[in-house]
Amino acid sequence: MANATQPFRLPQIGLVDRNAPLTFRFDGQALSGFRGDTLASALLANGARLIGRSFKYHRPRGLLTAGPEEPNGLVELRTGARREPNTRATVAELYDGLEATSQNRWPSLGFDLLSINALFAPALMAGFYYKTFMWPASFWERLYEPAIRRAAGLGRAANAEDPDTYEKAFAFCDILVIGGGPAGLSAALAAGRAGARVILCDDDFALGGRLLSERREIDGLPASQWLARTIAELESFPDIRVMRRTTIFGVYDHGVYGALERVADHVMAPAPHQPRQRAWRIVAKRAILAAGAIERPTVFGGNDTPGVMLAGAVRTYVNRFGVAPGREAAIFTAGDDGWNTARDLAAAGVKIVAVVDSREQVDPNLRTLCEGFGAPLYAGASVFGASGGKSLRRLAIREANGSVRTLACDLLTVSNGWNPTIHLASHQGHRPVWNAAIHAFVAGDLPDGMRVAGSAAGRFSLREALLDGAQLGAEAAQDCGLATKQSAPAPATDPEAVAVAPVSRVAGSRGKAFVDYQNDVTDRDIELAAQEGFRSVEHLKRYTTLGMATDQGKTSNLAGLAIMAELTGKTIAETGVTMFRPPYAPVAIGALAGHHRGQDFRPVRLAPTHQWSKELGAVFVESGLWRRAQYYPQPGENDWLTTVNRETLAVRGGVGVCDVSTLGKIDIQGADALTLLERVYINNWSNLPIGKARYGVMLREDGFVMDDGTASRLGETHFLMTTTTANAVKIMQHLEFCLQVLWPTLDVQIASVSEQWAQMAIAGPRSRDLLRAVIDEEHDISDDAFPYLAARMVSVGGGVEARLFRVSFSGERAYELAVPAGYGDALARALMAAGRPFGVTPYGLEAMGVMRIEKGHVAGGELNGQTTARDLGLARMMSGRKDFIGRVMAGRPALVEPDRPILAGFKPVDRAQRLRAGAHFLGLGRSADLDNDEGYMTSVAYSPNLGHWIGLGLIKRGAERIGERVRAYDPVRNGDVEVEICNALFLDVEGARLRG
Amino acid sequence: MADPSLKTKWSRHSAWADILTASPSDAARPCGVNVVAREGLGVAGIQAQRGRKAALSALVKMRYGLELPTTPRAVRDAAHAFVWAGPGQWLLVAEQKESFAELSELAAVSDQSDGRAALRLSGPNVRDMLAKGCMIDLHPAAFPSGAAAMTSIAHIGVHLWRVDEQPYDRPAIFDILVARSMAASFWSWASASAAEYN
Amino acid sequence: MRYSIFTLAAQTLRGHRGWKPVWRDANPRPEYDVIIVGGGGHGLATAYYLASQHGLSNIVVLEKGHIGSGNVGRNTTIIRSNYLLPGNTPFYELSMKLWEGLEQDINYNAMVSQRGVLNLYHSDAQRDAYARRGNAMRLAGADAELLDREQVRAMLPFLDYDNARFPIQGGLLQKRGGSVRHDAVAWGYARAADRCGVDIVQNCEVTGLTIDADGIHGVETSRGPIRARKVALAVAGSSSRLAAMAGLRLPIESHVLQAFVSEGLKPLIDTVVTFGAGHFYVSQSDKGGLVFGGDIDGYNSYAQRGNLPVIEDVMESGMALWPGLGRIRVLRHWGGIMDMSMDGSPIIDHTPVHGLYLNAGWCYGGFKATPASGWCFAHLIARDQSHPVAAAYRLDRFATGHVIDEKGAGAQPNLH
Amino acid sequence: MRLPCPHCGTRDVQEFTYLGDANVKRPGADEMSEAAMTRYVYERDNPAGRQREYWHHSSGCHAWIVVTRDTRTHRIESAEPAKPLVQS
Ligand SMILES: Cc1cc2nc3c(=O)[nH]c(=O)nc-3n(C[C@H](O)[C@H](O)[C@H](O)COP(=O)(O)OP(=O)(O)OC[C@H]3O[C@@H](n4cnc5c(N)ncnc54)[C@H](O)[C@@H]3O)c2cc1C
Ligand SMILES: NC(=O)c1ccc[n+]([C@@H]2O[C@H](COP(=O)([O-])OP(=O)(O)OC[C@H]3O[C@@H](n4cnc5c(N)ncnc54)[C@H](O)[C@@H]3O)[C@@H](O)[C@H]2O)c1
Ligand SMILES: Cc1cc2nc3c(=O)[nH]c(=O)nc-3n(C[C@H](O)[C@H](O)[C@H](O)COP(=O)(O)O)c2cc1C
Ligand SMILES: [Zn+2]
Repeated sequence: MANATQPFRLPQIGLVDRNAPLTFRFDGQALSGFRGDTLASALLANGARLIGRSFKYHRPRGLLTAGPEEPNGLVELRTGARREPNTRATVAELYDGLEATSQNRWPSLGFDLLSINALFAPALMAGFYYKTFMWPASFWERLYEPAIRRAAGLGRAANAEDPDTYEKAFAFCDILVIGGGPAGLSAALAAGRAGARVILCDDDFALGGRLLSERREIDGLPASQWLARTIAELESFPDIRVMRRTTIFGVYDHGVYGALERVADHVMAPAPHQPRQRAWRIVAKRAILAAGAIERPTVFGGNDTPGVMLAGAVRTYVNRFGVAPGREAAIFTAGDDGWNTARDLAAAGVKIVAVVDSREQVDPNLRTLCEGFGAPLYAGASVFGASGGKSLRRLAIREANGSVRTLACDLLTVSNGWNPTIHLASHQGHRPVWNAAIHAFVAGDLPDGMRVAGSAAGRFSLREALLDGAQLGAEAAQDCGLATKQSAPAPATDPEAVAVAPVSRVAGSRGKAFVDYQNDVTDRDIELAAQEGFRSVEHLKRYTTLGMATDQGKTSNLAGLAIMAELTGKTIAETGVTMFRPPYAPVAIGALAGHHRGQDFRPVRLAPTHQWSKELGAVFVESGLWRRAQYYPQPGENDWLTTVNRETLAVRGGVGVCDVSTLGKIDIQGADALTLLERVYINNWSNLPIGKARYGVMLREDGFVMDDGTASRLGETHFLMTTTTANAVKIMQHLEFCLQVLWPTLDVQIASVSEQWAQMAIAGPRSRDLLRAVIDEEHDISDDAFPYLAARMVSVGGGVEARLFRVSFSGERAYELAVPAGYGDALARALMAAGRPFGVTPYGLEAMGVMRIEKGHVAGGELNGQTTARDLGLARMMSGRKDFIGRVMAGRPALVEPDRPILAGFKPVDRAQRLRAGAHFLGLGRSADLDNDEGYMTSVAYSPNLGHWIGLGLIKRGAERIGERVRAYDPVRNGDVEVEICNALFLDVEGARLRG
Repeated sequence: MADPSLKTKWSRHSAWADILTASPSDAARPCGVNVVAREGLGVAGIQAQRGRKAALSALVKMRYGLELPTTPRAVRDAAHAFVWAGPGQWLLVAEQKESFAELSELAAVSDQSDGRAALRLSGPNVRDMLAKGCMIDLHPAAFPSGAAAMTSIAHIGVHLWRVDEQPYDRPAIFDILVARSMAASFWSWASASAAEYN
Repeated sequence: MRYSIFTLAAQTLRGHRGWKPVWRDANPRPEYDVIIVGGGGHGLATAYYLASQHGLSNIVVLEKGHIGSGNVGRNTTIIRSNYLLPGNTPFYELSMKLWEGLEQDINYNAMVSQRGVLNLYHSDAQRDAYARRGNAMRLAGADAELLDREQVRAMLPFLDYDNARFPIQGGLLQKRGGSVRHDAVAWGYARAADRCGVDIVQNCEVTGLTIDADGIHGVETSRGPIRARKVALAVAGSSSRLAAMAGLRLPIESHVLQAFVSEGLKPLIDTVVTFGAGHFYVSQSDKGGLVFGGDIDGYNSYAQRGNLPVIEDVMESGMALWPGLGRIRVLRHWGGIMDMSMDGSPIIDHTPVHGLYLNAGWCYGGFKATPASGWCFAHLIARDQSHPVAAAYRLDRFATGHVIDEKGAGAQPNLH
Repeated sequence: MRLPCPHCGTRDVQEFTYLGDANVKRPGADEMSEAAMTRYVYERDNPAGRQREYWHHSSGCHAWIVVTRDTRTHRIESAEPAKPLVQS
């Protein structure tokens, strides 16, 4: 039967494409397979049986299953930056050039030094680490823990930037069908025929589910024909989307399903523009869970020896992939299904050496079948030991009468019944219920909109799968308001027997008997857990790590809790099952991030003058989502301070321009607009004339400062509010709350116009001269016509509408000029051109910050959500004549305590010393401890005008302590500077510059 | 009414300048997704004053011949579209910039012409492409011609509506507005999402 | 039986037949001196310290499920004392000191691992805010170091420094911070309390509080009434429900926080790192899984599970910080119900009901507080007086304005 | 989660911003006191079960809505505009 290069490939059988040979490497060795293989099937075809090493004892392991439930067959797939650790060989589709490496072994798979752990196994029982390694205390981090960490883990992550891209996508449907086996296909068909919008997802690259693995007939024809016909019909409906290689990984509230589509995992590298994977959020009115069933192993000594495999998986390898997992097979079964494996193996030419059926009573037909194999039947017997190290050689069998015999073979197929795949039904916290008839948990209460069909419902026959699918598909369509036609008669299937009398563990086993293969949890560990009081299933899980490995116990959980039930004398129903959580199968982090990484992590907001700033060589800084010009270095300036000093001096000495478009701007209109302002700001607005702006402060309802900014009265009932850049969105939402919820009867309309207007600050003694040159002549901007805090419509550039505000953050004569954003660039350029004679200088956020600190204006450092208006020296603004948000709570005792830190200015006593924001204030000569902490520095700047560093800060009773000296203590930067408390206004105390 | 600022010599910077530099498509092949930047539109936010919704509707009907939608829809003719923008709120999208002063009697009007960047998206794969970021169902049964929605795509707020009158199974055409400051990021998402179809 | 390498060796030779239950699965008696409601970390630690520090032993811990089934068993295990405000810093520093001697004290290896906690900053403003915090920590006797970008790069070269939307500028490092094996904290305290005679009763839900004009007299449970003149609530996410049984409304909302673990991997990252420009933090467990999380889902919830948008937000943040995560797979995600207080800080106080004590409001940061919380709560219960380091955690602080609002987010429990 | 916006239709929760309990009412001018404000600003029923709560459709129509939801199952009973239907 041999194929020269694939000695275990069976001729003729299976669905692999023999015309498409592929080559691949495992641990450096070149091997070959066919299109349609998984890595697992190709490895088996080549005779590879030892695939990996276990987590704790580094035991040699081979393949147990042929699906996503695989606990053993994990490899590192691909190389370099594309290396993916812990990839299940059983679901990795083979492609030409595939490279895989075994993991968790050193130096090699065949010879692993850490397998020495197995010698210590008697000590390394569940939870041993809680009982030791406590002495000496410091050795934990230095010695014990690093050793444990190195030994633990499984594969090695690439830890290099992932070269592939990912996408997210959203899909909507009436009915989501999860699983493309016979149940799912017939559900989709029934729903599709009723005209429903259907999405059918299957994890596998081929549709058909178990039908691909079985030799079955439907309507008297090979099932493959039914399959082909059904798929063709499904794909002919425009509103049915069939998604192969797509796993539903989670069920979320209100019909939202997470799905992972593996777009390019079956090729060497994705095509250009192709994502590697796509994470879908599928919204479905109804879902049909047709996810099939997972076969369960039996716990017996040496059951982890490579060559011991689940019976259904063996049929998959034989019938679907055309691979014989061994040459001499023994069958160990607790039910009828194991016999199917015997029959299919025999048909494929594999020698059956024995059938061990744990049931005393075996159907006479099966006995006859056994005779046909020429193999002995041991009924009422069990396998209690398997051995052979890296590959199965020998079995120990205990017969019904107690006598023991050994048997040589290289494959043992284990059949112990199936567990419905109900993980998704439990993702919303619904507990599965025990069904004694099938000795398995089935779904109990279901997520809204979900129904379960076929094997997933514990209805294991093909007939039931087809019936359930057709019925639930039609019902779901009806639930969506679609009429279903008289359904076609259910297809007839060949007879099948599914009786089973499961055996959780074989008593008196020889050698370690594994429950959880990957995490090396044995039946002894479960006994220890029970003995030490970890009897609840969740304690059992956490203490032994049962079910916590990459397979999440898909094959092992039931055996574990069955053993616990036996030990505690409870039923399995009483013992219960641990919580299933998403994802159903592990999902790559990159897929769930999609497009949003690197520069695309979050959108960037660019100011209307961005291009202009860029041309001027601006250094940009992130400020919220905005990218703002921080400063504009000129040739020869090689540190930021030089540049910022120049910009600051240029403004104070002449004129500078700065983009302030990022401020929030809210248009407020309506008969009650003024009332709104009165209620949200602490200060008075009623006397604000048209054409004027005013500074305002808002509190949160808890009495702390929320935001500040100016508002201008553009008309009787028309205002324009500005907010800080950081709070623009929040304030808009706040005002909407006020208008819709708190005071719904106010006649006020608000709209964000932040994006509409580009706004430039023009500051400095020459600012009016510069403005004169860009503002259209007809507008009078003389100080009489346009005094401090004037706000008016003007035009620029010969007819471009504009808004001019005489407001100042810098303390200089200053204006802000707004134009429609499309003209922002033109405005900036016009200002530069017109300002050449005045030496106009573009300045950025840093210089702006310097100037506002020189003037003691508060900003982000002070408006940190922990300060009151009083703390910031703004108490006088609080109107006593009206109610406003935050008024009452701002009067709470703690908010008016005299000892609260209050805003003050700070200068280094030694003027050469640098200040730093974040330093804490301590009394001179006081020790550095919390009791002496008096406040902290909120913002600092180097003032080129004063020639030294200055700071703003909050210090206990600040306003009363002008002239006092304290320490500005900054141990995290080794700073300890003596500073003098001063007025928080460093420049132009009278405000002469402001008014011209 | 003509845009009063048209007499200026200042040049108006398109929101898509430096962003929509070249067509992402390979001219030789038919495109799955076609993108056209919509320039020079007049866009205004309109909110009825308290108690004036009916009067506003009447005025719009008289002045523009269009019915103000009260559900998420866009009502359009060749020159104007009124797109629902929340309860009592609309966007007026004019093919050319013009004055909206007339509506100010009954509504708060805010010019948004420069604050929004507009694209028209079409092509056989336009829905596939939008599905990579759009969290609403754009299937013709759920989002028929004239449907409008405010939603977000790739963390960016968008206003979109269907402008075609195509039969059920034909590819649709969508108009989409995004905040001007985020146009570049939107394009980064859109071009990446369309790449496989072009 | 003491745990040590010697008993382990001896038991290995005896086939482990001699190990005793780690704690007794007690049945409730009709009356105790103190009833502690909640078998999470805080309740069990409180019981242990009441017994070991205050000489009380007629104590019961009532747990509605099995001990550790609440947040102590589902958190991301980070411990640190990097707090900003004077009401908090000394308390968390006490906790850190108690962690440092915990294993020897309770004779149980909870794997307290001081592998360092690094909070990254991405702007000057954030740097200064961290400096303020680091300095506050130093004033409180905690360790703190402010690192610049190159120092961070030397520690964690694989983060994204070159193409990041929000470039890393540096970080605040607390080397004594780290992680602790979550379940072991519950089990270790349970064992230690049990050895002092405390009854630990599982599957016993408190369904009512027996209160009259003189105060509390006991509790109603799913296993019958139990009397005591002191009842202490330590039920984390269920605080409002228990308080409601006493007619109290708390400044608390219950929200879900999700957590994630990846498949097991060989060692990748040694410290705990938090991303300051998005919602993401990560460390690696001893088993090799990356344990990570982000923000709360953001709405009241009593379901121990979350939803996709926040999951995606966490993954986006993770990828933005550490692009090498792309092919690493999430193995499992779950949620816990947190008692989010209105200022983000806890409450350890009397209630207006005589004899009823409250320990609540831990938000997503109460695991690290476990030892100090138990220590201070025991002090309060035993002496009827607040422990000095927990004196600020008063229930009336919202009325008086003495809020402890580390983030300056205001009265919005879902912003802390 | 998906929330049924009464204006826009059912949308992903990601489009909304949560505020919290909609049963708390800002005290009117006559009942305004620190104690009343403390109850309004800080104290919550925080029920395990049915709760009426404020959400803002911030990526959609910008309406504040009141959603009635079960906090144990997340099941939604109803959603209505927070703004009472005043004269339009
Ligand atoms: C995902 C997640 C990540 C976190 N990460 C961190 C972190 O990294 N660092 C950190 O410091 N903190 C973290 N936390 C917070 C921390 O876990 C909690 O603040 C802390 O565990 C709460 O204290 P506890 O251990 O006593 O609570 P729990 O363990 O929740 O204990 C409360 C117990 O009370 C029981 N109970 C409730 N009602 C009743 C009743 N009626 N009768 C009887 N018993 C009752 C519950 O069943 C529960 O066992 C995180 C939380 C979560 C959910
Ligand atoms: N003889 C027995 O004891 C026995 C036991 C069980 C099943 N069976 C046979 O199995 C078949 C059952 O049919 P069925 O349709 O119920 O199940 P199935 O196993 O044939 O199909 C289930 C499908 O669901 C897919 N799937 C599972 N989880 C998924 C997820 N999360 N996302 C996407 N896809 C997922 C799988 O890839 C598979 O293709 C019948 O042919 C039956 O005879 C027999
Ligand atoms: C720090 C930490 C590490 C974890 N590691 C794993 C793990 O490796 N495998 C696993 O299956 N679950 C792991 N879990 C998750 C638990 O299985 C479980 O989901 C969590 O404790 C919440 O419980 P629940 O899912 O039963 O509600 C871990 C949990 C925590 C808190
Ligand atoms: Zn809406």
